[in-house]
This record gives sequence, C-alpha cells and structure tokens, in this order.
Amino acid sequence: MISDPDVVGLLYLVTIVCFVIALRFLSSPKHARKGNWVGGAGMLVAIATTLLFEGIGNWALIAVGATIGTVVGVVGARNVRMTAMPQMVAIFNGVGGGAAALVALAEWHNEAGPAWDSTTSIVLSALIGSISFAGSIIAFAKLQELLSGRPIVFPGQNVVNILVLLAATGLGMAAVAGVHEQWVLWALVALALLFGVMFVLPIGGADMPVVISLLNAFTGIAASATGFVLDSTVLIVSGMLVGAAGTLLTLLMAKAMNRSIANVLFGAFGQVQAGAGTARADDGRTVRATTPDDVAVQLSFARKVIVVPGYGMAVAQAQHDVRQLADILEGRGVDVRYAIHPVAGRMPGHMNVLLAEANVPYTQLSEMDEINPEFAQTDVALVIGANDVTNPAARSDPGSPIYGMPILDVDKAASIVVLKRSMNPGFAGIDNELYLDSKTTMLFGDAKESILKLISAVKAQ
Amino acid sequence: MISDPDVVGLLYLVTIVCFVIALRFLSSPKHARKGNWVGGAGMLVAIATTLLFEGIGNWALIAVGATIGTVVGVVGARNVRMTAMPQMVAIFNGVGGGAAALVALAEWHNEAGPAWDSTTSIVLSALIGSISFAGSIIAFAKLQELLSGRPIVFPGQNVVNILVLLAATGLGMAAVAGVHEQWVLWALVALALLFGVMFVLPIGGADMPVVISLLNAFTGIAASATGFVLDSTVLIVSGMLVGAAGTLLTLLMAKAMNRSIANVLFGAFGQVQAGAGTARADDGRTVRATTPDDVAVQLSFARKVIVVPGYGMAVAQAQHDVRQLADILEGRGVDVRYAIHPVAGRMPGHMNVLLAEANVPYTQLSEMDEINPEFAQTDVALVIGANDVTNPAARSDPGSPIYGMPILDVDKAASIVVLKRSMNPGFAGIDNELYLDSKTTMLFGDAKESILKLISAVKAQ
Amino acid sequence: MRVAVPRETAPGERRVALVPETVSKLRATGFDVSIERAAGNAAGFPDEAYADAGAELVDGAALASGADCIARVARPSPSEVEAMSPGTVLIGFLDPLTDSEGLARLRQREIVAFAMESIPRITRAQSMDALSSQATVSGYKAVILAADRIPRLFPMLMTAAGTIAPVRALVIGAGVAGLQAIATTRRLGAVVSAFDVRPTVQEQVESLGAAFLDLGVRTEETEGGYARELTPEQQAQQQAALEERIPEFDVVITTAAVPGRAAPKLIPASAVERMRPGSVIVDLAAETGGNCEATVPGEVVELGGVTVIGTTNLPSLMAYHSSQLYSRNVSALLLHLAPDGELVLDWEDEITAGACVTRPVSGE
Amino acid sequence: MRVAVPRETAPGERRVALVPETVSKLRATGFDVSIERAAGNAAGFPDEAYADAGAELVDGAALASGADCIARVARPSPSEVEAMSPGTVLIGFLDPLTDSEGLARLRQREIVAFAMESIPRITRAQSMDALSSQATVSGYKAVILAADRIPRLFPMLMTAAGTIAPVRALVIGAGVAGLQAIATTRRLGAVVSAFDVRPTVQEQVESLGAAFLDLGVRTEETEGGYARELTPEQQAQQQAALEERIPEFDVVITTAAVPGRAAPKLIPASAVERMRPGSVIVDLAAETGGNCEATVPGEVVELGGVTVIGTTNLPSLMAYHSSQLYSRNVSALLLHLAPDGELVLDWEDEITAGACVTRPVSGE
Amino acid sequence: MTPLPLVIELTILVLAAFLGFEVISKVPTMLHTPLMSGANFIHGIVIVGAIIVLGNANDTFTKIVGFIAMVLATANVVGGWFVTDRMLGMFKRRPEPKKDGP
Amino acid sequence: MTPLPLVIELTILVLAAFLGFEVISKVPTMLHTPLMSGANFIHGIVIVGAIIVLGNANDTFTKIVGFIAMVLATANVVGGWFVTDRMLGMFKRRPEPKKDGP
Ligand SMILES: NC(=O)c1ccc[n+]([C@@H]2O[C@H](COP(=O)([O-])OP(=O)(O)OC[C@H]3O[C@@H](n4cnc5c(N)ncnc54)[C@H](OP(=O)(O)O)[C@@H]3O)[C@@H](O)[C@H]2O)c1
Ligand SMILES: NC(=O)c1ccc[n+]([C@@H]2O[C@H](COP(=O)([O-])OP(=O)(O)OC[C@H]3O[C@@H](n4cnc5c(N)ncnc54)[C@H](OP(=O)(O)O)[C@@H]3O)[C@@H](O)[C@H]2O)c1
Ligand SMILES: NC(=O)c1ccc[n+]([C@@H]2O[C@H](COP(=O)([O-])OP(=O)(O)OC[C@H]3O[C@@H](n4cnc5c(N)ncnc54)[C@H](O)[C@@H]3O)[C@@H](O)[C@H]2O)c1
Ligand SMILES: NC(=O)c1ccc[n+]([C@@H]2O[C@H](COP(=O)([O-])OP(=O)(O)OC[C@H]3O[C@@H](n4cnc5c(N)ncnc54)[C@H](O)[C@@H]3O)[C@@H](O)[C@H]2O)c1
Repeated sequence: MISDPDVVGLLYLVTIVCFVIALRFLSSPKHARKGNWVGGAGMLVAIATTLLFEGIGNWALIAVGATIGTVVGVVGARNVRMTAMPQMVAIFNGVGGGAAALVALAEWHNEAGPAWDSTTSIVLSALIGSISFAGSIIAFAKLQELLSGRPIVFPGQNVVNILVLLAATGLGMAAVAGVHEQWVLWALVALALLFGVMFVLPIGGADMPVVISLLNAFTGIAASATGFVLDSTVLIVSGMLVGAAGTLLTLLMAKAMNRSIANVLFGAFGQVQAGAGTARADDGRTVRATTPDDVAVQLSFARKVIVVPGYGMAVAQAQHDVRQLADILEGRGVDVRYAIHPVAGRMPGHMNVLLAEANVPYTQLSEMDEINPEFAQTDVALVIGANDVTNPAARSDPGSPIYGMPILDVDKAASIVVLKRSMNPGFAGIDNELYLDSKTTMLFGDAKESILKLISAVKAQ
Repeated sequence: MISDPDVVGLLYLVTIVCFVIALRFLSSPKHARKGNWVGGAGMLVAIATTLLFEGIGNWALIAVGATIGTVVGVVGARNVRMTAMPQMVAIFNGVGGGAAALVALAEWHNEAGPAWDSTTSIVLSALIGSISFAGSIIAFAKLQELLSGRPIVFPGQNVVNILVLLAATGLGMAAVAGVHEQWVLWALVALALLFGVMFVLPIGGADMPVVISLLNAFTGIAASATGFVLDSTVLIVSGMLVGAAGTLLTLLMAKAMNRSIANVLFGAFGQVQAGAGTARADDGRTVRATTPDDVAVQLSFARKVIVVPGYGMAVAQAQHDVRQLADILEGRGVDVRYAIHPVAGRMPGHMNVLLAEANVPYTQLSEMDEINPEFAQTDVALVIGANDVTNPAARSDPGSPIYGMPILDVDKAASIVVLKRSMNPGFAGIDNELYLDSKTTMLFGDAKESILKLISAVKAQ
Repeated sequence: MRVAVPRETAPGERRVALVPETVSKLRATGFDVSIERAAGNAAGFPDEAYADAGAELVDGAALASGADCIARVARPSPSEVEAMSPGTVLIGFLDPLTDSEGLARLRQREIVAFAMESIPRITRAQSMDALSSQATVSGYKAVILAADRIPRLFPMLMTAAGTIAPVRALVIGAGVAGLQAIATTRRLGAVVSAFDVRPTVQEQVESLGAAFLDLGVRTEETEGGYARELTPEQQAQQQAALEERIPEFDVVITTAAVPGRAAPKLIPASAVERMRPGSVIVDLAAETGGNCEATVPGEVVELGGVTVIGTTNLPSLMAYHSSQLYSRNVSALLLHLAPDGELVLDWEDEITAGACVTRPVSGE
Repeated sequence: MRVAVPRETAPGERRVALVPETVSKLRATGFDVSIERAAGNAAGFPDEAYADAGAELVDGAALASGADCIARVARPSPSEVEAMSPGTVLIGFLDPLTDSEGLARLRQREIVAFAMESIPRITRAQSMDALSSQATVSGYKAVILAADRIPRLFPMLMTAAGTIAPVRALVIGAGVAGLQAIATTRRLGAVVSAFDVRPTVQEQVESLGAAFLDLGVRTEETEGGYARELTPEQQAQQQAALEERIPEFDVVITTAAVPGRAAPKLIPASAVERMRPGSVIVDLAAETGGNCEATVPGEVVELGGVTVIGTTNLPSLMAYHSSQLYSRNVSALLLHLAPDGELVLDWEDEITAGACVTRPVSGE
Repeated sequence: MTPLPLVIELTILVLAAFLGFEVISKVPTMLHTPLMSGANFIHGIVIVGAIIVLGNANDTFTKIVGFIAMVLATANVVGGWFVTDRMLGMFKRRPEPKKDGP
Repeated sequence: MTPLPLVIELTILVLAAFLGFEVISKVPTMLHTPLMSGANFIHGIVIVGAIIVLGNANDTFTKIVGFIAMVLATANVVGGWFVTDRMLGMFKRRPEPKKDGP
C-alpha cells in the first residue's frame, strides 16, 4: 500500500526529525557532540534517499563532485588551527549559499516558464544565496587577515548599498512578473554578490562572528527557498530551521556582546567601533571581555578553582554571594580554595573579616605562600575585585611602585577570570599586565552583581 | 493568481500561528491572559474561514447547534465556583473528544469505502475521542462528588481493562483491513467508552488533574486524527500541538507532585494512595504540600512578605540563604520584614545571632508586638523552621503546654507557607493547628535546601 | 498594690529590680511603685528617670512600710527581712535550694516569698525566667572577660606581618549561658567547640555554627530541661577525656551546673597546667564552687601562666542591660500574681505555686 | 651577623622584638640570634622555645657586646644606649619625630638606628610596617576594652525578657586601627558609624559594612597616606559637629592622628558630659595627648558616668600576637638590610634611607 | 479540500508535535491548570470538523451526528475559553518594583 | 516529487520557523559558535538540491552549474560537520562530583 513517494517522504521526515534533535542537543553542553552525530545521520539518510529514489543519472559527475567537495571539506576542517575555526565556519557557510544560488540558476535555465510562485522561490534562493556566498567569503578573508580586520568604509557607502539591493530586488520583481530572460537572474546574482561584499566590508573583525551567524541564517533561508523550487519538504524544513535558529542565535550573540544587532551591522558606517570592553595594549594585545554564561561553563568544568578576593569584593560587599558560589561549585565536586594576599583590601585582615562574616570556614582560606604553588594545577583563578595583589609587575618591573611586593601567582593558572567594573587601576594606581594575558578574561561589572549572575548561570548549567 | 484553496490555507495558517503563540504565552505568568485572547482570535478566524469557504449548507442546524453549545459553555464557565474549575476543564475536554468521535462516525457512515489511511484516521479519532469523552465525564463526576473521590477498584480490573482495549483495537484493525460495516465502528466506540470509564474510575481525586491533562492530550490527538480524515492541516497541527503540549504538561504535573506518571495512573490498582505529603486531620482537614515553583509565584506577586524564622532555620544554617531570598524579593519591590519571636530558637537572641551573621540589617527585624498587627496586611507569611512560636493553640487551647505564651499571628496573613522537614512537632512536642489552616501550604524539606530551590524558582519568574 | 524597690545591699551588686521603663508600664496597669533613692544609680538609671516614670522616691528606712510587695535582685539581709511587715510579698533571687536559713527567716516573718530561681521553666513562664535572662548576660560577658584577659586576638587575620591564628575556644555546658558564650565567641571570630552531657544539646550547638566535642559522656534531661548529675564513673571518664583535650584550647568557658548541687568538677588542675601560657579559663559555675579545680570563686588567679577567672555575678558587671531584662522578668511575674494591680494568689496555678518558697500557713 | 634581643625595660612593655618562630627563620638565612633571658616571658614565649629555635640565651649585661644589631620594641634607656658599641645597628620604635634627645644620644654613640615608625609606607615595605601591625592590634583591643567597661551588651537580642538594643558605636579616624576597630565592633553586633577627614576613607568604611558619618570636614591625604592637619576653622567646625552627634553613641573609639603632631582635640569635655551614663570612650590617641579633652593618658577616668579610657600601649596588652607580628616586621627589615645575614646598607634604597634616623657621618 | 499526500500530513504532524513540546518548555506549576485549560480550548478546533460534517450532511443520520458534534464542539470552544480566562483573571499584576534590585 | 500546494509548503515553513526559534531557547554563550557551526552543517541539506539538479541535468550548462553546486554543497556538508565536531571535542566531560551538593 505504500508508494515510492511515501517512502521518500518518510525517509526525509527521518532527516527532519534528526535535524530538530540535532539542534536541540547542540544547545546544551552535555549533548552537543551527540547532536552533531544525530545531524550527520540525518544528512546521510537524506543523501541516500535522494540518490536512490529521485530517479537520477550523471552518476559519474555526482561522484566526482562529491569527492572533490569531500576532500576540500575534510582537508579544510582538519588542518585548520583551533583559533581559525570561525573563518572555517564562514567559508563552509558561503559555499552552501553558493550551492543554493547555483541550483536556482539551473532551475531558471531549465524551466520553460515557471509559475509566479516558483519564480519567487528561484529569485529568493539566488538572491539570498549569493549574498551569503559573497559576504561569507569577505568575512573569511577578514578573519584570515587576507583583508584588514578593520572596518573598511568609504563615504556614501550605505546609499550605494541600498541602491544595489534595490536594483537586485527590482530585477527579481521583474522576473516574478514574467520576464523570463536568462540575463535577468545572472544580473541579479551579480548585484547580490556585490551587495554581499559591500555589506560585510565595513564590519570590524571583532563583530565578525555575529555577521557569520547572520549569513548562516541567510543560507538556511536560501536552502529553504530552494526547497520551494524543487518541492522538497526536507529542504524547506531544514533550511527554515536553520534560518530561524540562526536568526535567534544572531540576536543572542549580539546580546552577549551587549550590542544591538543594528549596532553590529551598521555601527561602523559612521565610526570605527572599539568593541565593548575591548581595549588594546600598545603592543596589540587586547583585553577580552567575557560573559557570566561563559565563566559559568568554565567553572562548572573545572576541577580546581581558586578564589582571589580583593578590595573590590569588600566595596561591593559581595562576600556572602562569593561564598554561595563557592558552595555551589564545591557541591558539584569542584575543589575551591580562597587565596588571601596579606595586603588585600585596605586594612590588615580585611578579607578575613569579610569572609568570616560570610561564614567561610577558616580551613578554606590559604595564605599566599601556601597557595602560590597550587595555581599551576588550577583550572580557573577567579579574581574578585583584586588588582595590585595579582599584578606581575611586582615581579618583573623594577620601576613599578609595587616592585618587590610578593604577589599571588594567578597568572600560573590555566585560565584567569577577573571581576571588576572597569579597566581602572587599584590602590597603587598602575596598570595590570595580567589583564592582557591571553589566558585572562574580564567580567566587567560590580562584583556583587557579577557574582549573582554567575550563580544563576552556574545553576543553569 | 491566488486561488480559493490558497486563501483558505493561508487563513488556517493564521489560526495555527495564533495557537502556537497562545501556547507560548500561556506558559509565562506575564502573558498568559494575552495568550488566551490570541488563541480566541485564531479560533474565530478558523471558524469564519470554514463557514465561508468550505462550501457548506445546513445553516440553520449549524446556527442552532452553535447557539446551544455557546449557551452551555458560557453558563457552565461563568457560574462555576473558582474551586470547581478543574471539573469544568474536564467536562469541556470531554465534549471535545466526543465531537471528534462523532465526526469520525459521520465520516465512516458517509464514505463508501475509505482508503486504509483514511480508515486508520477514522478509527483513531473515534477510539481516542471516545476514551477521552468517557474518561472526562468520570473525572468530572468524581471531582463534582457525584461519584466518590476515592479510587474505585475491583479485583481483576486491569485484566478487564486490557481485554476491553484489545477488543477495541481488534475492531479497529478489522476496519482498516477493509471490513466496512457500520456496526464495527459503533462497537468500537462502545468499547472505547467503557474503557474510558474504567480507566479513570480507580484514580483518586487528588490525582485527577494529571488525568484530566492526559485526557486533554488525548482529545488533541483525536482532533489531529480528525484532521487526517478531513485533510485539514489546521486540525492536524492544532490537534497535535495540544497532543504534544498536553503530554509534556502531564509529565510536568506528575513531576510537580513528585510522582511518576505510571504511579498516578496505575498506582491505585493495588492500593489506596495517600498523596505525597498529604495528611488528614481527624476532622477531615488536610495538610497541603506545595512546590518551590508555586511558592515562588506567590512570593513574586506578593506586596508584603513576613519571614518568620525559628529553630529549624538555625538547624539548617539557612540564614545566609534566607537573607539572599529576602534581598531578591526586596529588589523586586516586595516589602520584606523579619518577625522575631522572643523565644524562637533555643537560646535568647538565637535568631538575632544568626541573622546578624547573615548581615540582615537590624532595621528589618521586628519584635513580636510590633509586627503582629501587620500580619493582617501581609500576603505571605514565610515560616522557616518555626513551629511552637506560631502555634494558635497558645491562644485557644487552655490544655496545651504552651497556652498563654504570646505567639506570632501568622494565621492572620493572607497565606502562610511553612518550611519544615516533616509533620514532626517542635520543642513543646505538640501538633500545630496552623498546618491544617486552609491558607497554609507546607514546603517539606531541609530549610536550607528549600530556600535554595525557592531562590532559583523566584529568579526564574 | 504598692511595689517597693530597694537599693541592693549585697556586695558588688549593681543591678536594680525595676527600671524606669517597666515602672511606667506597671503604673499604667494599676501598680504604685516606690523606689529607694539612688537604687538605679549603679546600673545607669538615675533617680530623675524613675520620677519621670511615676515612681515615688523614698528613703531606705521608709521603703518597707506601706509596701505590699518588695521586688529586689539579691536576697535580703536579716535586717531587711526584719523591716518588712508580715504578709508582704517578696520577689527576688532567694537561693531557695541552698539558703535554708534565709528561708526560715522569711517563713518566720510570714513573708510570701517568690524565688525567681523557682519559677518553673515552662513555656508560658518564659517571660519571667530570670535565670535565663541573667545567664544570657553571663554567657556574653564571660567571652568579653576572656577576650580582655588573653594576650591574643580572637579572629584569624592574614596580614603583611604574617597570619594570626584564630583562638580556639571550648565551651563546657551548653545551657543558656553556654549557648550565648558560643555565639559571642564565634562572633569574635574564634573557632569554637562545645560539650554538654545532655544529648539534645548537640543539635543546638551546631545550630550556632559551632562544633560539638563528643567526649562520650551522656546523661538524661530532667523535666525542667536540666541535666542529671553524673555517676562517679561518668564523672571520672569526663575528667579524663577533658584532661586530654583541654590543652588544645586557648579559651575555656565552663557553665556546667546541676541545680541545687555543687558544680561538677570537670577540669583538674593538672589539665590547667598543661595549657599554653596566656590561655584563659572563665568559670561561670564559680558561685557554686566552680567547674575547674583551680577556680577561686570571686577571684582571678593565675596557674602556670593560665588565667582562671572565677569572677561571680557577671550580670552585675553589665548592670544596665541585665537590670533591664530582670526588670521585665519581675514585672511579668507581678502581672501574673496581680493581673490588674491587685494581688490574686491562685495556689492552683503552676507558676504561682512553683515560684513561692514561703507562704502563710493558712494558704498551705 | 648577630642580632641581639633585649628584655624590654620600658614600664608596662610586655612585647618582645623577636619570637622563636622568627628566630629559626632568621637562623636559616644565616643570622645568629642572642636573646636576653626571660625576654619573651611576658609575651608568652618561654626561654626554652627560643633555645629550641636556635637562639643563644644570654644575660642582660652580656647582650650588647658582640651584637651587630640590637632589635627591640621600645626605645632604649640612656644606659642601654651606653652599653652598645659604636656602629651597632639598632631597630625599634624610636619615636624619631618627637624624641630628639634620644636621637642625639644615639647619633653621639654612632649607632646606626632604624626607626620602625620611619619605614616609608610604600607597597614593598608593607611587611616591615610595624605601625600597621601594631595599630591592627590596638584597634581590636580598643573594642574589647570598651566591651568590658560598658554595662551593656553590644549585639541586639530579642528575648522573652524584652529586646536589648544594640550598642551604637562611633569610630573617629579610620586609619589602620580605626578600620580594625570598625570591623571588631561590627563583629560583636554593634551598629557602627565612622568618621575621618580623608576623603578616600568613606569607601573603605563602607567596605566593612559600617556607615560613614559625614560631618562635612575634609582634608587631603599626604604622599604617605596620612591626613594633613586641619585648619583652625575646620577644627572648630569638626568639634562643633561632633559635640552635637556624640551623645547619640554608647561607645566612641578615637584614633585620629597626624604624624609628628599632638593628637587633634576632637571631643570637648562638654560633649562627654552629654553622653548617656555608662557610655565609654576609648582614646587610642592618648599617647600623643588624646583626641578627647577628658582623656588622661595612661589612665581610665570617669566623667559624669562616662568612662574615658586613655590606656596607652594597647598592643602590649596583647603581647603574644603583637610580638608575633612585630617580630615578622623586624625580620623583614633585617632581611632587607642584610639579605643573606650580612649587612649591606644601600643608602640609595628608599626603605633603608627612609627608616634610618641616625647613621655614621661617612654614610651621610 | 483536495486530499494531501499522507506523508506530507505526517511531516506536518511531526513538526507540530515537536513544536508542542518545545513551546511550553518551562511552565511554573501555578500555570499548569490554566495552561491545561488553554490547551483544552485549542483542541476545540475540532469545531471545524463538526461544521464541515454538518454543513455537508445530506442524510438524517449524518445531520443528527453532525448536530450533536456541533453542540459539543461549540461547548468545548466557548466553555474552554471562558474557563481559561476566568482562571487567568486571578493573576493580578505584580506590583511595580520600588527600587532596583539584583 | 509531485508539486505541493503552495499554502501547504508555507504551513510547513511556518512550523519549521517556529520550531527553529523554540528549539534553541537557551544556549550558553560558550556554545554559540559550535551551534552556529552545527546549523551551518544542517543547511548543507542543499546538497539534496544539488544532486537533483545534477542528476537530472541534460544540457552542458546545467551539468556545469550542477557540478559546481555539488562540489560546494558537499564541501558545506563535510566541512561543516568536521568543524563542528572538532569544536565540540574541546568540551571535556565534567569531573564526577565528589560529594552531594545543593
Ligand atoms: N591590606 C592593607 O593593609 C592595605 C592597607 C593600605 C593599602 N593597601 C593596598 O591596597 C591594595 C590592595 O590590593 P587589592 O588587589 O585588594 O585591591 P586594589 O589593587 O586596590 O584593587 C581593587 C580593585 O577592585 C575593583 N573594584 C572596586 N570596587 C569594585 C566593585 N564594587 N566591584 C568590582 N570591582 C571593584 C577596582 O577596579 P574597578 O574600579 O575597575 O572596579 C580595583 O581595581 C594594595 O595595593 C595594598 O598595598 C593595603
Ligand atoms: N529561645 C529560647 O530561649 C528557648 C530556650 C529553650 C526552649 N525554647 C523553646 O523552643 C521553641 C522555639 O520555637 P521555634 O518555633 O523556634 O522552634 P520549634 O517549635 O522547636 O520548631 C522548630 C521546627 O523546625 C523544624 N526543623 C528542624 N530542623 C529543620 C531543618 N533542618 N529544616 C527545616 N525545618 C527544620 C522542625 O520540624 P521538622 O522536624 O518537621 O523539620 C521543628 O518543628 C519554643 O517552644 C520555645 O519555648 C526557646
Ligand atoms: N522550656 C523553656 O522555656 C526553657 C526556658 C529556659 C531554659 N530552658 C532550658 O533549660 C535548660 C537548662 O538551662 P540552664 O542554662 O539554666 O542550665 P544550668 O545552668 O543548670 O546548666 C548549664 C549546662 O550545664 C550542663 N551540664 C551539667 N552537668 C554537666 C557536666 N557534668 N558536663 C557538662 N555539662 C554539664 C547542663 O546540661 C546545662 O546545659 C536549657 O536547655 C534551656 O534550654 C527551657
Ligand atoms: N601604602 C601602604 O602600603 C600603606 C601601609 C599602611 C598604611 N597605609 C595607609 O596610611 C594611612 C594612615 O594610616 P594610620 O592608621 O597609620 O594613620 P594615623 O594613625 O596617622 O591616623 C589615623 C587616622 O586618623 C585620621 N585623622 C587625622 N586627623 C583627623 C581629624 N581631625 N579628624 C578625624 N580623623 C582624623 C587620619 O585620616 C587617619 O585615618 C591609612 O590610610 C593606611 O591605609 C598605607
């Protein structure tokens, strides 16, 4: 009773289910990797189904194309450095967009006089796919430093951009209205490519991940449009899943950077942006701001955490919350210790007074000499409003007013998270090299508020 | 270019979108009411579309039927007491299931020789709809106390149930296999009704909400099956939305009661259940256990909360967490005070010592005489491990060992939440009437753990 | 009904039985109050405050005459008893379990005497429970005395000049005074352990964040919540265990008592000698002989560098607050005996009957 | 290099310059240490402990001879200076800003004297900063003294006998000692306000959970973090403001100081008289004349029921811990002056030059 | 409506099922009953089926069955909506925060 | 495949869009990039389109275009998957809790 199309449809449904589960799993640390495997399985089902049931030929071409694509993909993905991952995502996203545009072109070429709805889909697929392709290539080039990471701007850029986009849209409307000439779509693709380039060029390197995520959503929508062209539910659904999820993710990423999406995309048109909380040392090293969620993941996956309280914890009166965070981590099996520098705070024993008030057992407190050797085995040093007492200048810079003071060796920890409100110096009035360390991230904000956010985030893990 | 079916489809799509948004909104306290309105709008669109586009007649019958249904619905929903809401949900759910079953019967009657897939849908719609109808009626009767709220059991009940269900399934399979006799479906409906009755009869009154939620999901699935019969996407989607959401909700409800769903549904077959943490006084008043989530909603919506700490807070060493909870509530604009009974704890000033340790400002602490008049204007009295000092027997029972001791008038508050581990008495060794008060709910567990859960739950609000 | 409050005559007694705040409350209920001049001075309550509260200020000689009730802190001297007219109600710490002579004197003079010590420790009598209120002050003060005497800081401090280790304190006997001592020691930042023979106490100690030191000695609790006396074997066992553990501590506060008996001797002198020099023992049981062999009641002595504080009557050193608390206890008792300012002695009542230590024969 | 530690001779001085723990550390670095017999007794460090740590125990007479350095707490008496051989290094509190006579004596004897007070308060000298370490002890002890003297309980307690209101405390001058006093008062449960003329202090006070009392008087901070002296108008303004606010408080702890000057008089006697009877003032500035007009340095006086504690040298009352801290300061300085046990005086060095108050002419 | 391929209907069904699960991910216990009631109202969409059946009914049997279905489905819709609305009426608005909190 | 009514495809599209939004409701920041990469892999499903076009190509133009599409789409699928997998490989397992906590 079951017909061929039914089997195909069911198999594609399997793919859809796999993809939904994959996305679900990918959004929780516990299942993320499994999610990718489930997605992979779904993809295999879809490919096999297409090959087996869609009555096709040109096997050799398909095989050769697939082989080339596979080699490119595997080699690209395998050999890239871990830090270059974002540009890899960009490039693979771009080729997906390109594929969608090409499929649209082929359909435009093949169908004699497609209906208005089919044409609409073809136009959308070509337009969006091309933008995504070109934009992704530029994003790749910028991240790979083939192009300057700086925003590239010229006067009147936004006017030009809008005109290009309008022209492309006009062509598309003409096509839908029935102008079935080959050049129409080619011209449209050309304009879309141009737009993609110009859209991404003015965006700075730090904002690139947000842009890539947006282009990713674009590619999803292009794939979905392709599905309309080919009457393929699996394409419609999968593409749209990515379109929607990607859009939401883009918003989330912008939010995590404390930026509006408009600011990310168009902020640079007037001005070169200095990404929130990102400062740059003279030698080009930058300060990296982080988010409570990220710190929460770091803490949750840590085996050993050392809390380094300083005057900022006292000012914020965060001691009770610090203890609560430590308790939660301890409860999860993390080894938590407090490192008390002899002059942390503004009076002898300042940290003791506060931590005793918060009921931290004395046995968890360690003196500097005792704890310093332990930083090397520490996953996260959580520096809470301490500054001078962690400043490596005391060891290395004879000109510094704090030279010679023994400090807590937080820089020996595998990673360092610093909670303070700004890049302002502490008591000694000097900058802290530690904040430029590549292992350091800064969680800006009042220490009490940051800790409260951390507690929520850790609990949500 | 747009055809009639397209318009119909688009309008139904509007309905679907409305329903999704409605469900989304209904799951957050802020938007819940709006959600219901959005759902209502969607329903109107669907009904109008059907009336206008589906090429139908029998207008008079439709109008009369709709009028009768509306009157029943409005009168039923408007006049029922607030406490009788659950049985109203049950009855309206039941009639929905009945409608689905009847539509299936009509189709069975009308279609000459339906295809296997159509038949399957008809069978499912009839079967599930009937179970839901009968089950809901019984649930209604039990809650309305037309039937005893107690589980009604007889020996061998589960065997009979399974046999009935098997028989119904057998008939369904026969129909799918091609036996297109009218009686087949009638018989199936009869068996399904019987099963519905017997399925719900053995379940106790306290568990009824979970059962109603399950039957609700059933009706959704029946509606979805009807959609397959009628080739109506709006029915398929809306029905399935409810089917899935209802199933998840059923699981959540069971979880909130700390029960497995199997235990709820089949637990009574052996034994009469005494719902978790529910105790019954001699005069039939019961102790009501609550959950952190519910208390969190109560607290978040309160204008004034009085915290009543007692020896249990000291034993649990929950003072720091209590203060944190209070701080969060204060931050949300709730007026929080601490009522300190002169002999709370086990030494003079016990609560002062602990709350000072937790840095609760003295100005938030109130003596008994000062705070007692304020309970009448208090939304929630949060009693944390205090017992004797809240026991109304001190006022009313001259035989009680604590008679004559002044107590905190927590029973004057609009609602009382008591955190303790069990129904065990306190220092004086006597039961506390307060726990039987209809305004009191108990949050059982170690006070520290309960408070930590409350903090999470309040933050999630 | 007129209540008279004398100036205390016992040596070192700075408290006063009623403070001005309570006087005005009593007057509002219908009592008349006379106060001996300068009665509140030592506790920080000047005569003007009493006058403002509506008390009549009288000279000592005139006080007893015309008074229906005399409220005081310490027991009266023989001459003071002599000055009271028969039938007068007397309220105060009368030491009923040990001062049989004093009681006989009162009985002879036909005084209706209520001993604050004898008020049953039941829930509804808590507001009259002066043993508890004064023990609260003693427990707190014991810690302050120790902190003042010891050449160390209580809290841990990590400073540029090295780390100061926290004081390790032991509280023996975690009744009302002991619990308050635990709380105060912890407040100051010391690491506190506590020990008691009553089994229910462990939870209470832990509810204050201190550690319970288990010496393996347990006894039951009496009706009133007091400890039973230990058997001689148990006592020996306890002494041995303490002798071993005591040297770990810098501060020891003892409060162990069994009503009506001499305080159990818990800390042998040998254990004191093994403590670090500079350590301090505060013996709150000094009044009944002390829990420590080295204790000299009423004195501060040194033994091998260890200071043993046997100071008695600590509440008197905190006369302001302890008078305030005591005054509330007394007024609660007065309001119980004379609800509207008129004496209504109900001998069926548990509190009235329990607290009364001598009464007219007719009533017996 | 041999370091000699005498037994302190100043009246009431119980501290000792090196404790056994530090002695062993110094010996490990190459120092020899001689200790006068019984030098550590008063502080709780017996001779045996020193012997175990590797110190040579010598008699007082023999101490100075053969010592390259003498480490002590208080300044030496004239005869003690006489006993030192020229070129000896002397370390101690030498009072360089006020005791010009003593300095002259040392210079004449060609002593290389380092005053602990003169060590610059820069970051890397923090471990030698004895002013801070001793002020920490003073701040703590001031609170204990107040708690012992006041007839009240510090914390709030709500009991069956009524509520005890918490003590309201004011700390004037929130330097090292003041901050520690704030912390300790808060620990005991009092409600604490604090006041200082340096603007940066407000945040520090609040970082301890206390309230800052704003009297509208501000002055700048010097390089070293000290306060500048107030102008006469400012001083008058401050006195007036304090006179008004002081009676609100039960406990006042004053620590206001300007280095090298007499302590500013902040609390007029009239303000003291307006305080509630039983209140306590602890004047940590007593040594330099006191912040309170009623203060008698070295004495405890009463004025209208208010106790004014002018006890000086509080660290000596906590000799165990204050010696321990001081000893670490001294050894940090020693290790700075003689890194491997051999004296290397680098007169370019900020600390060496800053701390030295008399040195051989050749070096000047 | 024109009959759809079964597999398309199934695809739609599966998507709706996932969506149903996801959309109510986190409901506070207090909203369980209102949400149940709201969902109950939504499956009143079966009224569309009832209208179609009754509207196209030609024989008496179908008319009777359709009519009853119509009555029941309408009761489901109308009653379900009003019950939900009444329940949600109990949720008053949260008071405005007096000050900024964590 | 047989062409579907547009409105059905739209229905499916809308459901998928909702589902896409709902399914990633709460992602920790740390997973943003892996999730983006995983989503990137999933839109590689356009490979199905490429296969269909290339498999049914009869003229050279279509073959060329289809072939390029095939290469690109395959690269998207394969590269996307491996990149995601490598990124996720960085997430080590959390250590086992030593004791019970809150
Ligand atoms: N302990 C003593 O006895 C004593 C006495 C006097 C001086 N000192 C000196 O004080 C210093 C102590 O070192 P430290 O590391 O504890 O403190 P620090 O070097 O003074 O640094 C404190 C840091 O806390 C941050 N902070 C302030 N308020 C905050 C808030 N509400 N939330 C989050 N961060 C906040 C500040 O940065 P943002 O402004 O960017 O937030 C500041 O950089 C040393 O230089 C020491 O020499 C110590
Ligand atoms: N303040 C004084 O000076 C003093 C001195 C002596 C006696 N008393 C007497 O002590 C009593 C004090 O009254 P109260 O209301 O404070 O205490 P209570 O009446 O003794 O009640 C304490 C309650 O706390 C609960 N609890 C214990 N541990 C807990 C934990 N870890 N988590 C949650 N709940 C816990 C217990 O119930 P579960 O076991 O079910 O959890 C118990 O019912 C009065 O009767 C008073 O007369 C007072
Ligand atoms: N029901 C009430 O309302 C009420 C009121 C006040 C006090 N109480 C209870 O009465 C009890 C007694 O209080 P108290 O402080 O007046 O008692 P107390 O002064 O008689 O004794 C002090 C403590 O010493 C302990 N002790 C006795 N012998 C000991 C030994 N050999 N070794 C170690 N410890 C020993 C006792 O157990 C007691 O805890 C307390 O538990 C208190 O909670 C109850
Ligand atoms: N850099 C370092 O490492 C370091 C080391 C130790 C101390 N310090 C700083 O040095 C400062 C001085 O500390 P100190 O305690 O030795 O100072 P101090 O003993 O000289 O004075 C005590 C306090 O009295 C205050 N004061 C002076 N005149 C006053 C007046 N008229 N009214 C009110 N208050 C008045 C001062 O501001 C100071 O806070 C502190 O801030 C301390 O943090 C810094």
